Amino acid sequence: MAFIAKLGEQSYRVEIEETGKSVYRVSVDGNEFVVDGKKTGRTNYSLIVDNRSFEIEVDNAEDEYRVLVDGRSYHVHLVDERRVRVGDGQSDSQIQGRQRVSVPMPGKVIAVLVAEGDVVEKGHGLVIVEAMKMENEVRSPIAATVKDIRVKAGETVEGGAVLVIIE
Amino acid sequence: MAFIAKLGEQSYRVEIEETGKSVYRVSVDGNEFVVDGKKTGRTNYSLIVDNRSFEIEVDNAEDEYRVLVDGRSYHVHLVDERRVRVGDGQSDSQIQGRQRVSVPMPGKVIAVLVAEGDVVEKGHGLVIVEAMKMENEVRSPIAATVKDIRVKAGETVEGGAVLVIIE
Amino acid sequence: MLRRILIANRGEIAVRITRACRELDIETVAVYSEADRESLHVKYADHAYPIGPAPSAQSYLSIDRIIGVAKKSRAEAIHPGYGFLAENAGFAQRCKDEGIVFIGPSSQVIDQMGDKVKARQIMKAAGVPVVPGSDGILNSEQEVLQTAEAVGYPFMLKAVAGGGGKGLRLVRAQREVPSAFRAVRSEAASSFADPRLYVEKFIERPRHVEIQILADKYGRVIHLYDRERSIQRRHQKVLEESPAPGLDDRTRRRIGRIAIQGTRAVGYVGAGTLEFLLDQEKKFYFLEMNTRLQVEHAVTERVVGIDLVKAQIEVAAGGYLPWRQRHITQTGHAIECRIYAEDPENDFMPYPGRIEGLRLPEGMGLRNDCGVYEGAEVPIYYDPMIAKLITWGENRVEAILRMRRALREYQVRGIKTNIAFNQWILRHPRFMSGDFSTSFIDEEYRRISKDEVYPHKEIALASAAIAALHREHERTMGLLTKKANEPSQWRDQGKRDSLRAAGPRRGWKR
Amino acid sequence: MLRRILIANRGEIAVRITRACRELDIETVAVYSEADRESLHVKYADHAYPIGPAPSAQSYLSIDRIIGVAKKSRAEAIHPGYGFLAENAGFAQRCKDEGIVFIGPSSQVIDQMGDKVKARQIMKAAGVPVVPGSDGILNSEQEVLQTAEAVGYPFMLKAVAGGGGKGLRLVRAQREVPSAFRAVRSEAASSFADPRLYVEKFIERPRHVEIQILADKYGRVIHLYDRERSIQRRHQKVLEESPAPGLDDRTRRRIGRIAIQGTRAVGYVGAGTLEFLLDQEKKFYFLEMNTRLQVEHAVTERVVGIDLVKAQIEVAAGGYLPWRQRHITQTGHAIECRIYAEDPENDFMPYPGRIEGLRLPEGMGLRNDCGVYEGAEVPIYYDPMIAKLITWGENRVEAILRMRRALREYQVRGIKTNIAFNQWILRHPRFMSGDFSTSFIDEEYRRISKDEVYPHKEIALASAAIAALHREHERTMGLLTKKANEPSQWRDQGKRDSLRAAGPRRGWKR
Repeated sequence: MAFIAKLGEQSYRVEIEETGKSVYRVSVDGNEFVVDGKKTGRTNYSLIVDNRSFEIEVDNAEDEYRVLVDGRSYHVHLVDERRVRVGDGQSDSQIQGRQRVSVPMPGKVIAVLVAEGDVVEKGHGLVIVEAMKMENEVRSPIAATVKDIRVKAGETVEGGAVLVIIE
Repeated sequence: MAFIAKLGEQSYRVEIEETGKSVYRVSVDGNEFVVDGKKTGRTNYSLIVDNRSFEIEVDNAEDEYRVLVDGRSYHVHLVDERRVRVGDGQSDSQIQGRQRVSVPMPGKVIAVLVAEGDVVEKGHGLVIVEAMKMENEVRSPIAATVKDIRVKAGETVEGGAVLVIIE
Repeated sequence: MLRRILIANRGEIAVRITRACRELDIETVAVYSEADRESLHVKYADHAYPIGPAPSAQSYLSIDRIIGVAKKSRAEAIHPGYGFLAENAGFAQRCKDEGIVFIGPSSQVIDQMGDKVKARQIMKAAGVPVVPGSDGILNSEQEVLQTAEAVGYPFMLKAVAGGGGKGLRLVRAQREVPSAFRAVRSEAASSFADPRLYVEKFIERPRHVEIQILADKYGRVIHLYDRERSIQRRHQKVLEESPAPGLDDRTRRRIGRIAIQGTRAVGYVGAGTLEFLLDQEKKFYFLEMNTRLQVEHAVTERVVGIDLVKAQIEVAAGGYLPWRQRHITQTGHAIECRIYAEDPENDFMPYPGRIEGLRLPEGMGLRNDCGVYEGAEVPIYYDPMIAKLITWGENRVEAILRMRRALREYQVRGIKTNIAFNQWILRHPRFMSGDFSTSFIDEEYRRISKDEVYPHKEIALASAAIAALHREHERTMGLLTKKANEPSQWRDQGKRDSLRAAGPRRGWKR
Repeated sequence: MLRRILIANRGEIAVRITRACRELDIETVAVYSEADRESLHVKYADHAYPIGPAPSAQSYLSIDRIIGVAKKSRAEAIHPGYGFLAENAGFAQRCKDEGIVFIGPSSQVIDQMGDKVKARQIMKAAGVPVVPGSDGILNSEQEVLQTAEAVGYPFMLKAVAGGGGKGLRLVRAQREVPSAFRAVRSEAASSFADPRLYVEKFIERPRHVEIQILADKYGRVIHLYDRERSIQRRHQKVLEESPAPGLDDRTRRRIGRIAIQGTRAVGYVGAGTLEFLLDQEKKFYFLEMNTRLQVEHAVTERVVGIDLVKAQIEVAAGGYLPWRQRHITQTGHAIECRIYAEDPENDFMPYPGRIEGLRLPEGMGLRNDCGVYEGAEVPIYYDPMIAKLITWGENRVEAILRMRRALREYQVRGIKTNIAFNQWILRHPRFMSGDFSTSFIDEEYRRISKDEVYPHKEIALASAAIAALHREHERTMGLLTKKANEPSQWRDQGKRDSLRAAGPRRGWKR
């Protein structure tokens, strides 16, 4: 089977074939190696590659795989090559559009740091919310214009409530 | 719902009704109490009864429940009362018949302690098998007569191999 | 001895107190808010009582409800843990009035030490050095300016009732006084309903050292040596150790003696902590006294070998402290890392949710004080600290290397944590050499780089592909075996569904 | 320092050594038999090599294969753990010949101490008291009878190569000599291929005390005090502690000094243990020396604060021992319980199988050395010990109460264990008071009563009914939601199936 994988900014072609009981021949962009990969838990694997031993956790949702190797997290997007060929390359497009910025937990708005119409960079602070005993700065996920501010300082917000809309 | 439960030598009639979200009215032989019983894992429950807190593990296979309460194991046989009424009371009968005595792991027979035709009590030693670095005495599960001895001292046996047949 | 204790707290500290009680054959009474019915501290306790809705103000902070449960459950004593009502003088007084033993000092002492200005005055009178500053309360900009003349710039303008990094401003020059005065005064009024202010000299790059105290009702006071908790982020503590790397032995002995002096002056009973700032000339200044167990008490327990919770209980029950100062020695070195449900890649935003997987590290020299379990929900209402990990070593280097090893074994899935951030601290050369101050993280930490470094790129890609293959294979197998064993499959599936239904399932993509 | 070490072992001890190496920044090489591909020690190691079929003789005992892997993996040293090749002089010699560091003493020392008669002679010559008995090997019934005259009845007739409770008989009177001679001689010949015998006086109700030794290559020898492991069952150790309750301080110091004397006489290098019998008059007699790490080394580590595995590695690498005897003190008390996969209700029969659920106890004063994980298979081929639990307390009582608390938290599902049996020991008044000998279990233990005592009968019945209700409910729900989300359900189901397919699923009904 062949997959197109995305890790960070880079894309890779990953071919895999089970050649024996949980033994795999894997090739990454043509670079071939053999993996002895045992499933040792619901999301846990023991991999031995060239006698190097790795304990891996793989969480999976849809085409996204979060792989934990040696304390480091690898976020891999993996799709069947056949699916890519018929066109599946639009997944990144939404991130540029209109976005609702929210917080997952209820809290109290301490300060609003922007005004409607402001142009903000990616990572620019929008609102400070106190929740779980801490003050948290909610930042802009993208470079955008502030379209609508839905809260003001002193207000209490529910978990998931929209704070700001940016575009 | 009503069950007939067996615990040890004793039988009980257990009635149960869910009166709220994971709150149950339970009656054991007419003795009623309310259980706040949350499922907190695949086999783990948190029970609060009259403000007493219990952490419980329940393993279940068929009608058998192995309940762990405060480090102590309770083996409960539980059947729907309706099923009992149509007759389900023969489960104990087999244990008196012909039995094959075996060990679960491979090992080496150190000694055979009985001869064919011997009459043995429940718990009487039959064979000594060395396995997992230890000598283990295999005892008779019932009072019976030794019908057939399938191994002899010095022999190596596979896991699950029949050692003795008693009746 | 006490036979039944109510624990007016939740999370890891409630579990930790339950364990101590169990080892003393004392029954425990847990209280829980609606958000905590399935929390670990409820499962571990002998008795459990609901005390109201999820917000703390209506549950863990509700004095009436907690006293009500204490009476109903016939608990003879209440252990407040830390946070919530632990430093609430009114609660301590109420316990006393109701004939319930409060495991902590008297309400008078809590009151005095809670008022930063009064605490300064008492300590100063007892010969404990305090940070130079105002002798009393300052009521106007004018008074602040006058005090500033004597103390010198820069200084800190602070609210008397302040705490947790709130109600204070650094003032570097005279022209900053008016705006700072207005800001702190209004913060103090709105956050603490107490507009009183005072001034303290600003110590440059200080280290934060504290002394653990134990005192019984009969006048015996001992100290259990020092801890350092200079590694903090926005006044949130991250990592603590004992002994304090910032102290030499002479200063260590002096600060211990002086802490006992201060404790006696207050008439303290129980376990408490005196916090000091240590400046770059190794001069130390009293900062405040915490009249309760600290989060980081475990590092002291490990190096001196005394169970502080048991000591608290014994003192509260009227027992004599069995130790004299000469019995107390520090052996080796202990470090504590706090494990927070938070996202270090997103400005340390709290990250509540369901813990899908949990594996604690084990082996020599480790202690896990963990308040959650696999399948537990980290509620959105409370502190995001879910666990503490303490390592011990023959010396500081071994304790650090052991902590690194342990953090490598630590796995929390379903939520994000600061485990990698802790590793970053432990690998930092300045931390290794002990050369740091409270501003260490601000100075050194740039957000954990998103320039992705992928030392095991091939392994990760292969793992994802194997998992994908498994998924594919299982889907096929499932469809094939479907008919054969339908009921039992559905049974197991249903079990899992109901488990998930108990709380919102949180994906890792946010 | 060494950069890569091969660990020629499995289970908890292999994991424990891996952790020590990781804290020293040394890479580890695991070896595994076909039954151990998915074992914890393989997952934790940096490198892993298969060494053959499941039976030990073809894998963990195969010197050629292990040396082969060491060379292939470019390991500079081999740690043998305990058991398997740990006391195999031929293996130690082979390592030396191949230029690989063997982490343990020289083959000569292993050889000498493995021969019980030679060991007795060396120790006797060094002024170490040995159990009165024959001076050399006895070749006939006649010689046994003559020695018996001198030693007196009762005595033990033992095989020179004996061990593990095999090849020995108690002889109470002269008329028992002929049959005992025949029996031991034939056992010795068949089990050890070495028919040589010797005689030792039988000590009535002895206690079993041992001294931990550390020695470097430069003549420094220190002892790390004593352990007691009198609690044993059919020569299988169950529970160990340090300090030994059977020793008073005077005897403790004397036995320590004498152990160092013995160690020097042998020219020992590394970590080793001298075992002694203590009679009821507190006289002690050398029994044997174990030229390796003991299972129970962790109790010593806890009370003296030294990592013995790291010390072994440093000595093997040619390092100097950094401690002098006066630096070594015992602080508090440590107890170890071994957790076996066995069925105490069925004569302690080993109970291999899949571990369906595992929860380790946590909190202050605990150490888990665990060789398995949830989902792991306990293979049928090896020792049934799956984990060790060590508790520490300020004193023996605290250590015992903490162990009781910890065992209450310990949960292993899918297989049976001796956890309840350990609780029985810890609750026994004779154990509590320290009044016991090696025959404690034989004297006191009647199989854990099957007369069912059900303190929480109602709770258990209610739990079973709730579980049954859940099952019923889920079956219904499953059928209803079936159509809606078929693929994802089958996917998860398949995952679980494939997990189970990896090994035979063992029900708890046997």
